[in-house]
Amino acid sequence: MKLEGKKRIWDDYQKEIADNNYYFQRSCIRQNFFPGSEHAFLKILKNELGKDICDDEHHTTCTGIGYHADVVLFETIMTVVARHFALMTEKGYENMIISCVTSFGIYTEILETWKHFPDVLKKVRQHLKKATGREFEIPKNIAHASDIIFKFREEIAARAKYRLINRNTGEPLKIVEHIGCHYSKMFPVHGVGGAEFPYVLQGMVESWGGQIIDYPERRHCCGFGFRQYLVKANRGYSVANSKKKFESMKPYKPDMIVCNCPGCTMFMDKWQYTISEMEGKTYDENGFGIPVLTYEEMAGLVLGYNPWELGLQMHEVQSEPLLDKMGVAYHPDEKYKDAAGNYLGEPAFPTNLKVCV
Amino acid sequence: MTKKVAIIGGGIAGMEAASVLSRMDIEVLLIEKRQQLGGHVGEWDHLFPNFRPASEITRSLLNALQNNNIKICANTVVTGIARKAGLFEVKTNQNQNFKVDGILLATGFDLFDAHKKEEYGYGIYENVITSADLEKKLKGGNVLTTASGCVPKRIAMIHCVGSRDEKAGYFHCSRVCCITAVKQAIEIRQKLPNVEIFCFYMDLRMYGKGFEEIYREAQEKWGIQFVRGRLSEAGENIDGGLQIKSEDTLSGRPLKMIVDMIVLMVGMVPAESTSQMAKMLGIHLSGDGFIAHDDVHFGSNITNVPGIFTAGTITSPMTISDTIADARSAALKICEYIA
Amino acid sequence: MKDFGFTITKDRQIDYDQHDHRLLQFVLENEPSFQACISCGGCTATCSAGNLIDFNIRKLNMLLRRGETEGLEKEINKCMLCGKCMLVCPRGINTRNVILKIKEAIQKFR
Amino acid sequence: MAYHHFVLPFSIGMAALFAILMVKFTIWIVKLESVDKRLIRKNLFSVKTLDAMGEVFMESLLHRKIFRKNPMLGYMHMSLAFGWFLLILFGNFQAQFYTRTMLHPPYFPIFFNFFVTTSEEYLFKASFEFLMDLFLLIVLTGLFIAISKRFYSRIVGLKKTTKLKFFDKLALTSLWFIFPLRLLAESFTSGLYNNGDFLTGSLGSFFARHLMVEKLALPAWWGYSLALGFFFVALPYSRYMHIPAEVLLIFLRKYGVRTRREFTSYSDIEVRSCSRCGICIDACQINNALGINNIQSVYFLRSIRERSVGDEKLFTCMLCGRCENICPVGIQLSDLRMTQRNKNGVQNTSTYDFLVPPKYKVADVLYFAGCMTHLTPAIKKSMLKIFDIAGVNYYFMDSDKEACCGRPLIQSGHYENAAKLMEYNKKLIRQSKAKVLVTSCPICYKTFKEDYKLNIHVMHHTEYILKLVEVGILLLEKGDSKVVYHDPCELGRGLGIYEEPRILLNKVARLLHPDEERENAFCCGGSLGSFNLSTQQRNIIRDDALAKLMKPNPDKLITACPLCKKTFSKGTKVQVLDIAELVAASVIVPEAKKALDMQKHETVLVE
Amino acid sequence: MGKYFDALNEDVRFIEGLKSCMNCGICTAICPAASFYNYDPRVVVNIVQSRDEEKIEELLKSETIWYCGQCLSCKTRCPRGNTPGYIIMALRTLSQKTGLFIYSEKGRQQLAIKRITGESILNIGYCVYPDLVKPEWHPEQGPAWEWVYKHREKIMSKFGANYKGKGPGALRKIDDKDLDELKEIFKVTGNLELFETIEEHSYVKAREMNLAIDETLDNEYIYHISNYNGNNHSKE
Repeated sequence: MKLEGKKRIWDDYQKEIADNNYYFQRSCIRQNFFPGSEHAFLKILKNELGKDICDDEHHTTCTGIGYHADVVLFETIMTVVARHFALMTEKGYENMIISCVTSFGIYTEILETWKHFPDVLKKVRQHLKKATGREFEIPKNIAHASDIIFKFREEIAARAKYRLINRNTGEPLKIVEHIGCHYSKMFPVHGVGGAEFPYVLQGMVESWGGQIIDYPERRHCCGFGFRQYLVKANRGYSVANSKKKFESMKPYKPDMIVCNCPGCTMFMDKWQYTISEMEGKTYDENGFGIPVLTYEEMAGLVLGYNPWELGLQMHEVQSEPLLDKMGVAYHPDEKYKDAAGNYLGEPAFPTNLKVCV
Repeated sequence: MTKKVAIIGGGIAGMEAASVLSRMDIEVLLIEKRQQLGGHVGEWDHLFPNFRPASEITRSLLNALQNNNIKICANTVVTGIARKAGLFEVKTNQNQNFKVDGILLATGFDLFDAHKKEEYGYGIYENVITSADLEKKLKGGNVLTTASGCVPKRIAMIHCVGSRDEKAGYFHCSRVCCITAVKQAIEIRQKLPNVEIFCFYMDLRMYGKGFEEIYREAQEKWGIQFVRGRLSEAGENIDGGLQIKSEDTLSGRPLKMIVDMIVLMVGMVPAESTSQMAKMLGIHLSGDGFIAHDDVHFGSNITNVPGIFTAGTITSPMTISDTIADARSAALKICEYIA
Repeated sequence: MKDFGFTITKDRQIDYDQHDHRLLQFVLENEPSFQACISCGGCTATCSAGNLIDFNIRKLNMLLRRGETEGLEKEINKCMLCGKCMLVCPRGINTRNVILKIKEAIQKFR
Repeated sequence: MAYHHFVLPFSIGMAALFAILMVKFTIWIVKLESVDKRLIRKNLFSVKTLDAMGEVFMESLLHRKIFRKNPMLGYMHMSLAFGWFLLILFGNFQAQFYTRTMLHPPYFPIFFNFFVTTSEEYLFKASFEFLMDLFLLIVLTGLFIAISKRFYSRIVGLKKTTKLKFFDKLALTSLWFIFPLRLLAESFTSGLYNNGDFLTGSLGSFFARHLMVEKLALPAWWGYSLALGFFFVALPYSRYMHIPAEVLLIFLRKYGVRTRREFTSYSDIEVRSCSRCGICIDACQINNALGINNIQSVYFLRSIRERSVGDEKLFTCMLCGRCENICPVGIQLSDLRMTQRNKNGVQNTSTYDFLVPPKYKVADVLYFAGCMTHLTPAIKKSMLKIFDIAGVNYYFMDSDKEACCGRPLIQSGHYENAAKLMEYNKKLIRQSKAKVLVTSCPICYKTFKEDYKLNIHVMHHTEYILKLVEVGILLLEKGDSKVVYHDPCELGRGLGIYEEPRILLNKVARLLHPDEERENAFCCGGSLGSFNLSTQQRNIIRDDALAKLMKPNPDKLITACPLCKKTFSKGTKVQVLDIAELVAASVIVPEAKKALDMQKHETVLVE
Repeated sequence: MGKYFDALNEDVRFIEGLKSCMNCGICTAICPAASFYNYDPRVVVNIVQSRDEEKIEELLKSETIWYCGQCLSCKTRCPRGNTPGYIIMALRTLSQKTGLFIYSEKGRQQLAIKRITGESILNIGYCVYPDLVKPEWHPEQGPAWEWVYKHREKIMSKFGANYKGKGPGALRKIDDKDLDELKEIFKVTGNLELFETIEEHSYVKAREMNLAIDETLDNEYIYHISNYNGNNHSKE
């Protein structure tokens, strides 16, 4: 592997990312499974970096999952997205940050479509006007939330309490990155580093001391497949795709997987549990599974945020081995307490996947 | 008075045109930007379809240049061309200033830059090389090895790299890559009889004399395997092997295999200098970025600017034999023009 | 095992490295003309069995080349050995012997 | 009683031979299929036995067939076999006349000249002595040719001679010694007692003058006896076993026993009956055109005996039947090969369950074009034109979706698979209620006729067209083109259809004759019988056959098989047509005739 | 031109997705669905570019179009600038609009998706919401999720979420006014009509299959389409 080769590609895919004043678009899946991540993101932007970011209560889902599961029409999702642009316009913002990779893909796709098919844009404006009376401006800049963390990765590194380094060996942690398909596969120019060697997560990992692993199935989809997961009968497809990735990354003995897409994070995590139940297989050496983190969780850990407030206990693959490697201080007994400090009891133990007791 | 022609580009097209024109008693200025004449062929080891050493071609072309009518200007780059009183005034970086009756553009092609096909990992994965790299290795006479110094067990030859590819920016077919792949595959098998070779192709364009025959020989005698499917991506595994994915379109199933080495059959693309030259001279380019023919059937050496002619791969990818024929026809067209 | 209501789907990608190529080797050794196949599909187009049922001998031969021999026996048994394919093959492949050898190889390496 | 120790080797050998033959014959007959045994029982006491005896005489002794093919070779075989036979026969007569009784030890006639040294008279003494010397001379001349052949086979016009094994060598050497030793023994004795005739007598007196014949005589008789003894013991284990085996074969064949699909006891007798004469090698185009000379029937049969049948011997053969046609022993070589293909063959597990119950149409005549004919649409079209002009009520049973007739599978040894296809076609044929089945492909024709056991009339289109012409339904116009007719293997040698095409062709064109035709016709090289031949090899065979066919310089090459047509047309610029095409192009359609014929059809076409 | 091809051409995604295919197979090579389903995006593109109405109708009725996982990896690679994934989306939309989706096992699943995701969007403004991820429907979510689900009222605020609360924040309750706007968009853009179409054809199919159906998620038909797997979709 020659790094110069990759750098040459990264140079070709420099993406313009706004500096400040963002309108924030939340993600259904991220809120649902990783609410701590969006919280950490806002905290980092506001508290660590002092940015102006609008967390608007009036936006809804972008309907992306429904769209990609084919029950929402293109016209409909375009109008929903247009409504979000209108909300942003009304709040006086021009830069949009999108938490979800599915949404990000849809936003870029829609903007591209409007560029090539002005009639479609005209019709969307009419639809929005008719349905809500709103009007909108096309944002000056849209970015995925991971783009923002990437942009400010050095600032975060400067404030880091921990680094992505194995405390015991002094070696960088071996980290597998997984980029959501819709981040840059559709429009390589809109993703940091392009589609083949995306740099968005690798940049963070490198800045924070870790080492990225490039394994053969790195580009393969996690297997979500929208309808392939939503309908129970189809889930075999979904898990099989993740399994393909695990098999391919296993020889490299990764310390963790980091994703920029909430869906991928969830699937890569849950499918490890499912596979361990179905086939008794785990993909690390000790039977704990490979922890799968969102980039916000990774950033949060680096900045020394409380792992239990980041929500790491919501994951199926437990992250204590990772925390130990990084040397992160944590209180095991706080793990299963609620916000008020009441102990809620522990989850059931998986059959094969080990968890820290 | 003897007529004078400037030939820009000292590859095989320029050389052949120069020798033909000189024999017709026309004075020729052969301008080459590099020290050596011979162009890309000078860097090649053996040629299809008969495995003839490339040096034979350049040598015999060079021998034909031993003529008083030919002046060779090596290390020379044309910096300006102006038209004055029916003549062309050619200025070079050597501060020369020539007056000529006609100009023959023979600046050839560039090889496609394989880095642009990011998914194949050229420049990233150590065992991904181009057909030109392979040719250099063959010319060097060393045993073909992987980056770690082992004899490869399985090699994939990837056709259409940079050709017929909107994403790479080139729609055209480079014509010579299919047959080059077959030639190189046979050469590898001759040197390494135990290596398995797979050619990943979309169409095998074996249109030339003897091409189909060596394709068949590659199958029957050398056991080279052909997979109809464009390579989608390559990824390096932990041992430095390359996992490649394509569809085996003839069985309608995706296919994955580990190979020790990938050879990218890089195509011919318009030379960078072509568009600059075209701009300077007001010559039209066709959509593919090569110089446009005046007429696709009759005007293959004629540009839209009177007095400026083309020979060889400046107008489209060509084989050596086609290039030489094209150069001869260009010489004839120039003669007709200046007579 | 816990019932999830689904199972992990099997990969249908041809994993060339996982396959057993003895069948192909046997056929190539015993009928070398098979090497010259260009998968033009002439055989399938003229095939008497293919005229009656979904039977793509070209594809089967291709799968054999890739070491995909699962289900090959059932498929190859559709052949009636009538020999039309041999007459149309532009590469002069001894197609009937290829079939015989495939059948033999299946028996041998079963 | 006359006795001397030297008779022991002969007597023991003789006894051993009879014992071994008894055992072998018994095993063969016991192992025969019960159907075959029934045939024997049924025909044993019939004229067929006499017939068989006649044939044994003609073939085993006189070697008529070899004579026809090659007089020199014929003479060689005849002189040895028939000459020896006469020696034995007349030797016995001589002994009987001398002893005046039937009871004498079996060695007595053989060594007659040793025992009978007096000039005692008996009936026809002089004649016997003359004849015995004459027969010995005949045998010796044959032996001379045989020995010469061994060293230089071209003398007898053979290009190849078969290779020998140990017992063969033993038997052969003994055989070579028998008659020279007899000559010496008799001559020496004659030298002593003057009891020989023109040959042994003259030689005897010559020897007596120059040699110590009294010391040489006894060793010579010992040698003669030993040679005989060795020969008899070696015989059952050598190629000479073909002599007794062939006799048995002739009887069984006369009784109607035939080679089956499976290798039976009869097949084994056939295999043992091969005299390794090597004539099959000369007939074989794979030898003649390609120079491949290790797969021919004689080697193939040997490989069966040695249980070493390999793919090459088995699957290269085109099953053209040229060797079978010429085999002096009359072995069913093609069928025998198929039995082995079956033995060595692959699984018979095809179900062909995609052959759904066929659509059918009730018609008088069924037309089955066959797979190959679908690749030569001109033949198909011509046949349909002929049917239409003749106003036949026919059903084109494989016009769209066709099942193969099954013969290619039979040829590859997949009998059970073939049976499934045949069952399908049979059902279709039965349901149509047709009375005639016409096929365009001789390959199909053969199998429909021989394997389907149909109770309707199966005809090749050649026969059918001729019939239409003969009854006047089809009127033909004679053209002036010069044509050569190529006999397709399966139609000619396969089913003996030689006359019909020639009669037809004489009606529409000028028929020229190549050197080899009818049963000697060449295979086109396209045969489905071979599985191993490469396209290049087939092309060589084709070109070789074409060169010979084209000698009379015809305008058109006519055949009656789509495969031959397809094969030949790729190799020549001369137009290659199926007979149906030529006929269809030569039909006259007088308008008035049409109506008139309508009634005729009912009676004639439907047979 | 035929009705299906014309209808497809009204979909901007189809226009964007189909340029001209040379059957190179680069899409199938990396297609996750081709890896696990009897699916070949190259063939799908080849069929639609043939403009063969009969074959397109067959596609619309087939299982094939429902296999794609919409990762759009195909878009990255295609050397002719096609996007099989977009073509699939257009085909799926058309299959639902024409009611042909009920002919296939996988197509019939659209009712379940409409009932779960589609209605969730309209009713609460989220595609996914913790209350909907019931452990009994989602055993693969594992014990940790079961724990979160059980304690969701108490635990979410620990992660900074505003579960079912007013104002901004994760998992907040979306204001009725905003939901009304969303519904209106669905109405104006024809999505409600699509929902009705899906419902109508599904009722017909349910009756044909003799399965009970009502407007809830708890009926024979929904259970069947969500769980039934004919096991003829991938390599056996």
